[in-house]
Amino acid sequence: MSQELTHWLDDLLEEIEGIKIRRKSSRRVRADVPADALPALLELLQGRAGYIHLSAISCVDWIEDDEFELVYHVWSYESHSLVSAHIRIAREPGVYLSVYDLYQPAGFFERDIHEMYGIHFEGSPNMEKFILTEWDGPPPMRKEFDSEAYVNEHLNWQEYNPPWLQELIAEGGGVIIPPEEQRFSRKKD
Amino acid sequence: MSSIKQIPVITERKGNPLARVFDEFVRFCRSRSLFILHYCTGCGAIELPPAMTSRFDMERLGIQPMVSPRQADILLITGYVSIKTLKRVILTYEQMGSPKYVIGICSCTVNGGMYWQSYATAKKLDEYMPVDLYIAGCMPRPEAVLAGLQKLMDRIHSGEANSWEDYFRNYDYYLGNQQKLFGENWQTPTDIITEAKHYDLIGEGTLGKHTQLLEQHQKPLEALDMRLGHDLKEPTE
Amino acid sequence: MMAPMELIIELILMPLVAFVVGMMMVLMMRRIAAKLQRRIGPPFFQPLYDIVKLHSKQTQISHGLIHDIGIVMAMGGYIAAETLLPVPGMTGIAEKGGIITLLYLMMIPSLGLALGVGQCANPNGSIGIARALTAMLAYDIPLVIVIFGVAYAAGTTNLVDIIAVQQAGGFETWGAVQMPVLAIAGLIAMHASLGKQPFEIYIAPAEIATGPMVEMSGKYLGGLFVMQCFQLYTTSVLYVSLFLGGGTTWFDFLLKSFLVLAIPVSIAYLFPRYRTEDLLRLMWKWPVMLGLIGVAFVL
Amino acid sequence: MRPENYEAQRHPPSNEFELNFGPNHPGIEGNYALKVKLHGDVVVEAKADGGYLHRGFEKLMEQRLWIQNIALVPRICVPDPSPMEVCYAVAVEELCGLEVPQRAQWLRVMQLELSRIAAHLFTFGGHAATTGMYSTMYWGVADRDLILDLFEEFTGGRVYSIYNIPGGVRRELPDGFLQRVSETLDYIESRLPDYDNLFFKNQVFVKRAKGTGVMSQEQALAWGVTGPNLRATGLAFDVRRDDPYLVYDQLDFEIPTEAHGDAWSRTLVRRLELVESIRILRQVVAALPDIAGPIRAPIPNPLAWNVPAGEVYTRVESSKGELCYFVVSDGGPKPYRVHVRGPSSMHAVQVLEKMSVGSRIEDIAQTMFSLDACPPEVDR
Amino acid sequence: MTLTPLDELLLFSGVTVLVAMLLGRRLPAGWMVTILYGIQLLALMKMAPLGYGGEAISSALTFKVMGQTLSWRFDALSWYFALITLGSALLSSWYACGEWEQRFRQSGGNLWLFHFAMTLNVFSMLILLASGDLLSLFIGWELVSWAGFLLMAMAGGVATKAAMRYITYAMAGAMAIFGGIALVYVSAGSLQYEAILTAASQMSTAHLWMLVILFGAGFGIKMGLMPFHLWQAPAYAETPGPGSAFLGAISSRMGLFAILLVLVKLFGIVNIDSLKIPFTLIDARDLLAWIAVFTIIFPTFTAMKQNDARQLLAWHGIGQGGYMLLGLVVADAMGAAGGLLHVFNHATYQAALFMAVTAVIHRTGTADLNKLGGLVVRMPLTFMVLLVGIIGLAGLPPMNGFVSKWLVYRSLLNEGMPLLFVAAVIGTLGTILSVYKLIHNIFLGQLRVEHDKVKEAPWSMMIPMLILAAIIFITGLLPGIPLAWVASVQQAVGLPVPDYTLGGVESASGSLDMIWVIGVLFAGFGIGALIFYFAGGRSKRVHQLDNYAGGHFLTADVRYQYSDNFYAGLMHLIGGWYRGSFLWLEQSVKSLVEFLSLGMQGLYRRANAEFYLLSTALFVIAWVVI
Repeated sequence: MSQELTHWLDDLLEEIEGIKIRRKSSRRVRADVPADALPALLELLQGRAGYIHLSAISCVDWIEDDEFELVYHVWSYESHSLVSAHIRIAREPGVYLSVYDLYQPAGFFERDIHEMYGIHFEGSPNMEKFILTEWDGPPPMRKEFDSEAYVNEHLNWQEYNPPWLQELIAEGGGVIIPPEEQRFSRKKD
Repeated sequence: MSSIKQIPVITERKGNPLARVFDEFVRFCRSRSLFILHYCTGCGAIELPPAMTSRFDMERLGIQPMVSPRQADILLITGYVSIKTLKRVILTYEQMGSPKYVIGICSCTVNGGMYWQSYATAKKLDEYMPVDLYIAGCMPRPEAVLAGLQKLMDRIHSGEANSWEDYFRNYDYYLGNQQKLFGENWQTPTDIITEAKHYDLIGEGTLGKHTQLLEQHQKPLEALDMRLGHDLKEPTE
Repeated sequence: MMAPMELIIELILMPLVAFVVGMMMVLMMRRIAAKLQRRIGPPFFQPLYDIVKLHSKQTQISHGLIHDIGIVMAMGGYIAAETLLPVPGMTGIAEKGGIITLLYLMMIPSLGLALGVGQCANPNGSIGIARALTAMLAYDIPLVIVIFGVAYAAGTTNLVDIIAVQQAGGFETWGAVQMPVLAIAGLIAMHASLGKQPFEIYIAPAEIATGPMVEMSGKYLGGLFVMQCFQLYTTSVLYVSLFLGGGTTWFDFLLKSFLVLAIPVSIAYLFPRYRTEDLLRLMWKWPVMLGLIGVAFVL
Repeated sequence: MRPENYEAQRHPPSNEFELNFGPNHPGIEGNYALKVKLHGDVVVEAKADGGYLHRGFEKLMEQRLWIQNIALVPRICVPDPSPMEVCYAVAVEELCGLEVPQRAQWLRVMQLELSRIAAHLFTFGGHAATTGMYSTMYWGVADRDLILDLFEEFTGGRVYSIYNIPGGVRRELPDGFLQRVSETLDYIESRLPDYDNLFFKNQVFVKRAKGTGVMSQEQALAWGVTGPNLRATGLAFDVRRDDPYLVYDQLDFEIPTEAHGDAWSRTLVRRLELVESIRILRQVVAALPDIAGPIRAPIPNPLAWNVPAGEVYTRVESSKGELCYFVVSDGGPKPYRVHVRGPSSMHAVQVLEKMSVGSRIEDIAQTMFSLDACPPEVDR
Repeated sequence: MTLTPLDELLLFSGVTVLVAMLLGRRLPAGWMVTILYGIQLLALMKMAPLGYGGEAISSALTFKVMGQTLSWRFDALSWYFALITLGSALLSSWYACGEWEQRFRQSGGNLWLFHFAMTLNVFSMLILLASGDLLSLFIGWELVSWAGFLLMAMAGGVATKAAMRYITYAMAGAMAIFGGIALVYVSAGSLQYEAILTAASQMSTAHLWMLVILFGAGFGIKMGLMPFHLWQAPAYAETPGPGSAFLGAISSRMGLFAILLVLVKLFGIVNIDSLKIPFTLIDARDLLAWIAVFTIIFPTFTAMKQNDARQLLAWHGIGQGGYMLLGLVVADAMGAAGGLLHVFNHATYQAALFMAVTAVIHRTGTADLNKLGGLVVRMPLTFMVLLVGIIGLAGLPPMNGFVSKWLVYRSLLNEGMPLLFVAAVIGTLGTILSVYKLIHNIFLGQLRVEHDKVKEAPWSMMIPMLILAAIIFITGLLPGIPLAWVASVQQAVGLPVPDYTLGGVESASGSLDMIWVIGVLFAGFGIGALIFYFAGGRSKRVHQLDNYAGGHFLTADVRYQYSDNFYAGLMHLIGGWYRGSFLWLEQSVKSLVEFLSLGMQGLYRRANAEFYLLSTALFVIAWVVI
């Protein structure tokens, strides 16, 4: 059944120009679309093919190409298949359209991507910060943000060997485990 | 009955045997009745319900969970503290009533644990507040938690668990670390310096350049005292 | 008229006894909970440890004078109420007040607590107090019906006389035997007045973060713990005095009190809490109906 | 940073007031907050506030080796960590084209279903505690501990088992373990009537839970609700059956549904799923002795393992709903991008906000716990 | 002609009216009037033996109109009510002097009218209380109604509307009374009390029924009894501060006085008891008792819903009237004593409560319970007065309200009336709920930022409030003082007298000794304080924003005060009943009464207050003469 439906899907998708379809498995379809064609694609998928569940919106930062890749994963409860629609947008200024009108879950994902990558979604109901409300650095998930350097600058974590740990080690406890026990825990006899 | 308040936790005077017995009794009671704050700061909190409930039953040691920081004695930092949480943890810690004890559960509180690279979590808990006891592990088993709590009980009984005094005595150090992380105009509603004076716990490290910085920014929240108001200006209407 | 010295000793002893017995009742309650929940439960002196520890806290956070006075009123109201509650060998000033006065004195702690919590300026506390007063409206109506019935049957509001009437003919003249319907209504009302599940609407940690207790620290919370001891004692002893013939000896008095208290406490740990309006509906329906039927038998 | 404002001129003229639910609040699951505006006791506005558990997992995973991340992923959802490992391992295997041995797949199913039982028992306890019935919590958590004991023996870890590696599982079963699994299952099954009497059939609880936090099927679909919460609105959808992974297509189980979409239905669906999980586990216990073979496929040196470039989207049914991993590799030793889509990222934010408005203050906690929202999944 | 003490009293009262009328525009008029009230009170004290069983004192002045002798006299009953009237007038007037007066003038109030209306009210009430026959009673009654109208209407706007409503009701009541008087005249041939007393025992049942209904309705309207209670709360609440304290304390009790005089004293409660309603088990006395009980419950629960402090108190004023009537109707020694004692107690705490609320309005400019909060730190003495007042109002020990309510309960218990008893208790519990809302929303909780600079009420307002608070407490501690007066009132109207002591009542079936109860209560507080202050450490005060909020930081610009829909849980159950039964009742009674009096209302709608005064005088004289 699902085979038939997805072939029908292939026909359907041909209606959109510039789309590239790759069938990865019986239940996974990858579609590469131009950025401006995505809303039309999603509308089509939702309205005519039953892809009513937006599973996730993922963002990938291709810093070398100076592009963001946005991936919309939509699932159909009828044909039991998942279409991942990939688009690429320019890293600067990093603005794209919201699909909240079509899929309400997009509200959360767009908000999340906004604070993690700094992409602004036009028309999204809530672009306030959610997780990083008290963070004033750059969007942390961008590739140029070096987490380790940030930590080295702001926080102390190295060379932590407090007296109580030394005592514990002196007593024979703590982190020192004989090498033969390091790989697997005790065997049952 | 003489006032308990007047008797410090660790007393050097051996004069009045009755007072010594009484003092001992109070310390004993403190060690046998511990209220844990019900605040799941991190993933280690998942091992607290087993420790509380039927299998390990914390209540047989006189330990029970409490809801608000005012009621609690122990602040369990169960794992990593993200910076956003750390602010709340410090607020909560300052709202708790002394003597208060902090237990750092899980490795993350010791040195950041497996999140050592993370931009979002604080690494060394004892830079921001005095910690009485660490229970290392990822995550420590309920038995370990209970063993740690028993160790704390012993320390309370013997009078060693007085790190809360350290927060007042070395406030400048803790505040400095907090300011480094949260920015220069960081403040909480609690006025620690006045409180330190209240307990007579002003130490050499209480005041310093960080507290000076605080005083520049702070709008101290003084308690609304009851007054007849004759020294005030005309009411605004 | 007894000698004044003797009276003063009684007045001091009665709250003291109430406090000690109340602590044991708290212990019993926690032990019953532990048994139902398949665990061991707290040690014997745990209530004492808690109270001493709370009073010995270094920080006592106050939101103002009324916060202090509220706790004093809460404790003091119960201390006063204990002297109106006769125990074997001691009647205190029970004859000077009677049961209506006792009932009203038992509202003083609620009012005190309400004032104290009010000044904390915590919305959780205010909601808790609003709910506690609503609960009082719910359970006091059946309670006064029951008390009306008992007092009318005994022909007096004097608790000493009510107990004497019941003790006159042994087991058969007990209130519970003479007025079984009223006794059942009274038990339900008593359960609700303890504020345990399913009637625990005003503590409700998951909803309003322990409501009235939310800003209580140190001796303030300690005062509430003391108040709880008194509350358990007062409620169960009042029930024993009204329906189970009081006590002739300390042994049977305490036995009855603990047994009576064990009933609601055992039920409590098997139920979640009601919503406020469900509590009201329940209390205004069943115990009130039973109480009125019981009163009709008495009249 | 001065966190908040301590000076103001006037108060707003509105009669509404604000109440903070959490992060330090027993009515909230984990370290999470809900800021509600109330009129009387009715919520007029609810605003979820997350990020208290944010550790930057997705960033951390980009900085670590493929194999190292196995230790990191279970920490994303604390009450139900096993699906996280499996989902990640499956994703890496798909990227590499690794064929996982049959025995390893069956072992993974066992791990997943044990974890599901543990998570559901925990949820019942939490849900009961929000309504004030602590006995269920005490029992549920204690019985969950028996499963944690099994985990400890089985994988070496009580909570975080870190049992999977790409290509298979880490350890063979201990001797007589299946016997002990059966015994534990028997015990839990024998306890179910007690739970029913204490909790699921308790009239006071039923009164509280029925009609609380209602959502219709249309709303659930529009809001992106998944898992037991979706099944409680009457739609029989389960990733295990409809988008099968591992060996779930060889197992016989049913998908329980309920019609009303309220807290009561959601709890009941979990209760019925518990039975189904036990049924699956019995099949696994019966089948495992006959399935011989290795427990993991050979993989290259994990410290110098370049996974082929590509991207993959894997889905697993966790106890809370649909859990997905989007993994992108650029052919290097570390993942280029991992996106974790936890089921709670829907339930705890938008759905909770929408369902809270118009409900009453006593139902907020119950709504959250009946949705079984897991904040660390949201915050990552 | 020699002046009797009664004449002196009435003379002084008349002089007060004149002084207020002539000098009322000057600023010290308030103080002068206050002093004159004091003199009147002294004159009343000259008749103090009345309060302890002395002989009645008549006025030297008598008229003869159409063969009827108009005479005035004072007995224990009149003296008791006059004491309350003058006491509350004195304190209210004192309260009005000073800052309140200045503020009142600045905000455009007519101070002359206020003083004049107050003095006129007092004078007319004294005339009413002194009435020696039914005709003089009626004249007094009309005077009181119109004087009250003047005071209520003076604030203008909403107040005028409320007052119009009041006068509509009052005129309807006056007609009923007039009809009753006519009926009495027909059967007894005279309007003298002695003649009626003898005639009453021979009246037929139908006749008696008629009289009970006419007089009951007429006086009940003034008292705000159940179906006729709707005018009272808005009318009293809108009266300017001290005026509402005075009206709330005593005005509607004139209805009770008349009921006592006519129904209890003249017709006799035994006669009323014999009036059976056919086919039911209740008689007229039960009917009155049930009216009393509904008067307790419905207004009390309406009060709980109010969001304006003055409205809340005014509704309670109606509800508390029910206790008085209930006690009187039970009519055994304890019940009657309780009812009568409650008149005194109610006057004290109601005046104190209105004054405290007025002080809050004076300082903050609002009585809206949703716009206040946390004022205890800024107005602690006012808080204390309000606290004492609400404990009295709720009827909890150690304040005086407890004693009178205890007596009422006790009598219901003795008589075996469980339903009435339970209903009375429901009223008390409702009162506790609603007064906690009052004190919480004004004084407790979060202090609004705009009220940070608020000061305590000025001493000119504070002292009368403190005096009242002291009276509330002392009469709670030593209820024997007012019980002595009450006992002589009971003797005067022919009711049994309880066995009272200084500290309470003695009875074989359970007695009350407030000295012991309060002693023990305060000893308990003392021990509690001892434990609290000495066993625990020193407290540390914290700011309100240093508060538990689930670990959040609180901010000053957000409202955290839970005030609106305070008993939301309760309202989920009974909220629908309000919309259902309460409103239905209100609407139906209102439409009935207002339809009947539509024409009358239309007559007075466009005139001003002075015109009313003039026309009232003319109207009354014309009515009496014709």
